[in-house]
Amino acid sequence: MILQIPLVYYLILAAALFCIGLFGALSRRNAIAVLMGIELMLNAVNINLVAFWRYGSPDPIADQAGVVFALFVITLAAAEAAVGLALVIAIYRSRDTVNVEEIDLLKW
Amino acid sequence: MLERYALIGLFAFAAVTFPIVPLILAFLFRPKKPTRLKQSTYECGIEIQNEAPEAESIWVQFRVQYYIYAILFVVFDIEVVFVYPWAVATNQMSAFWVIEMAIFMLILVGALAYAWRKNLLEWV
Amino acid sequence: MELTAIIAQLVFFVVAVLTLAAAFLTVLVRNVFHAALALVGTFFGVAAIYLMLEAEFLAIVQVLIYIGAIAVLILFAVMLTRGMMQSQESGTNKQWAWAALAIAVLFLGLFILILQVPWVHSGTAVYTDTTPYLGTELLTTYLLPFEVVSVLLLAALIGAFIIARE
Amino acid sequence: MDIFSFIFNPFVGLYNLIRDGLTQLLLAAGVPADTTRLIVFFIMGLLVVTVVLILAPVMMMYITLLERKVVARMQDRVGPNRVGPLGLLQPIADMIKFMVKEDIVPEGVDRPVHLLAPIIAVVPVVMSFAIIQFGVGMGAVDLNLGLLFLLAMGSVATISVFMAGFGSHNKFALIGGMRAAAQIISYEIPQILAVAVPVLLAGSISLSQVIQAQSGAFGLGWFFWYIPVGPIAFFVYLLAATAEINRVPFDLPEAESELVAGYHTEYSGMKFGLFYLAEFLNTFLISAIGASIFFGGWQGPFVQQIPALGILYFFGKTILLIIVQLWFRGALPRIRVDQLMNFGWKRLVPITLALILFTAAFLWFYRGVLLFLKGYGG
Repeated sequence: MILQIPLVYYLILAAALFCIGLFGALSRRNAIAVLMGIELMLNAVNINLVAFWRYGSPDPIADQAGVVFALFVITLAAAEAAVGLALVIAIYRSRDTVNVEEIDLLKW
Repeated sequence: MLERYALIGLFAFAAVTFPIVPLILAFLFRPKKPTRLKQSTYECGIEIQNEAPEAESIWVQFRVQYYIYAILFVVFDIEVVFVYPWAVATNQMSAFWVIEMAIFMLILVGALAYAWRKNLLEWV
Repeated sequence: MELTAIIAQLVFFVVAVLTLAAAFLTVLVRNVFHAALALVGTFFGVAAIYLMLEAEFLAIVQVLIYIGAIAVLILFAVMLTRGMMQSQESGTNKQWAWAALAIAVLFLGLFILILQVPWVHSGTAVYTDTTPYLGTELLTTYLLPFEVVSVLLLAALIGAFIIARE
Repeated sequence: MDIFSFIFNPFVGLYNLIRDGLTQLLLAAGVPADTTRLIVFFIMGLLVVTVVLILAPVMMMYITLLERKVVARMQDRVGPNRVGPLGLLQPIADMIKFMVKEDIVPEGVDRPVHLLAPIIAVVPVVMSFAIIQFGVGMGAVDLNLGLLFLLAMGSVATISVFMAGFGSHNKFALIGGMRAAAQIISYEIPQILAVAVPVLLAGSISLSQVIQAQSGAFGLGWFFWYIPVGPIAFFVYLLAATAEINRVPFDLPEAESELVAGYHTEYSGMKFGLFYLAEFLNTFLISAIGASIFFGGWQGPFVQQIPALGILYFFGKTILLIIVQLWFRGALPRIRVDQLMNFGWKRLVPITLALILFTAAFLWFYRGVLLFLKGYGG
């Protein structure tokens, strides 16, 4: 019943979500908002993986490569968010700012 | 397989309207007499000092302890996500089924032991 | 197009529009706490899309991990860096206009690319619960990544703790 | 539809009767086959949803009365008996009180977040009612991943606690909100791992399969009787679940003495009523799930012959578990924050990890070796 929706719709939706996430990562001033943009991009990638598993794999029950891959992407996103936010908090405690533009110690 | 989730969608829609109805009814029935004193934030009696410059004095700083609990929670939440497919996996006859999860869990017990040794878990 | 196809397409459009609207809110709202709540809305939308793709276990993992763990982590981080939040004015940096332009061009390119490639449609039905087979596959063909995940989590825990320590 | 199966299982019989009648009616009216199937599916779904959504608040109201009566009995007093005969109309009086009390919202509050917090506190609990199996074949929805769906809905509640704490723009609410969130996430791990033990024993995550797997000796083969593993998993589940909804003895975030009222300090009137509703719906939900996965839900003697007994068994076990939770409230003192966190991370999490591995080894030994020997012994 579900295959009335062509694969293209999911890909366009994932592309749109990816671009919104990229825009969030590039244009936001607050470090936590940048991390949120990255989470959106990772979600867009997951939608593509699952869409290709559902439409592309010959036997979706036995060969669930897409789902397993998406599961590992989720795990990685969680670990990345944990360490990234720890960094943001450490920077906030030492430099009292989370504004990405003010954290430019390496620029000489 | 999808019909069940259509019903869950119906349930979600009903679950959202379920709390809104009493809120609207209450909005109609309750008395509305806001006064300056009633509207001040609740400080159990003492006069609140919201000085003009940083009206944000209300935000009190927090120790990092909360964030460490959040990290531990994320790590063990992901472990749980891998425990459930293993628990219902079909090849449950072989000994490897137990050994694989034993390795997975022992590494994470190591993580808990590390947190315990570094007394991360203390409520400082 | 019989009735079920119309309903399926309709439901897909509603879910897609809501997800993209929540994603836009996450990116454009100035107050970071509201942006985090919009992010939670986006995660719910993506979970609904997984359900439409009949990846049942992944939809529930998405709610459990993304909303239950990562959104809570982000909210804790927002709380811990709350003091400084109010003073700065606009949420975006100076060159946001150029970024928006470049990304619009990128999206246009992707859109055209997606429409041209002849995608394959295998279309076999998912007739039973896929989680036991996912578990079996996780323990047989993908055993090494399965074990490496716990090492990754251990490393992430130790790293995050040492960085965030007082 | 022979009459016997109707008498023995009235509710499911009624459901089938309405559905078949409706389909015949629509087919007679000349509606094409698959549209009738959709319309009937939609109408029956709506019917089930309304029944569950009427059942939930009524149960909640009478749990509040049960709580006040049981706790009163424990403290040698009578409990509410003024309103209506034996105090039976007391919950309705409470509800009207919530309706007509003024809702004071202090200025400086983040209005949308302040309003959304109670709604998001109630929505996941009401959705979890969809998967409870009230009797034989009487679950609104039978998901393949019922228990995981339930735990995912439980983890959404943390977001509403944050919104309540953050939206109220009040020091006490913020501290209470952060503490409640820290406590909820600390006790979610033991709860999820404790639920993994019946999933392992039953070999499936769907709630009806787990209940089906407990129909051992004469309907009494509950997972609670699997001696080394069952009782420990049940007690860990009960403690962790009680801690997760911030009820006594783990109700530190709402500790009246220290934190005024925790994250719902700035709430009054119906919004506070919704938090109150969410807490008691959660109490019922935890007892219902505890009864279903550890005490066999609607399993019991003669349940195959007379399915209607299943409803009595289910509600009996659930009410007993609710009384145990109310007994906690009557008897136990509130424990300190650091004891609370230590108990969660240092006692419950290691126990459940060991429990899961022990159950797996036990199952492998039981299934693998014995079947292997039986194959040769045969």
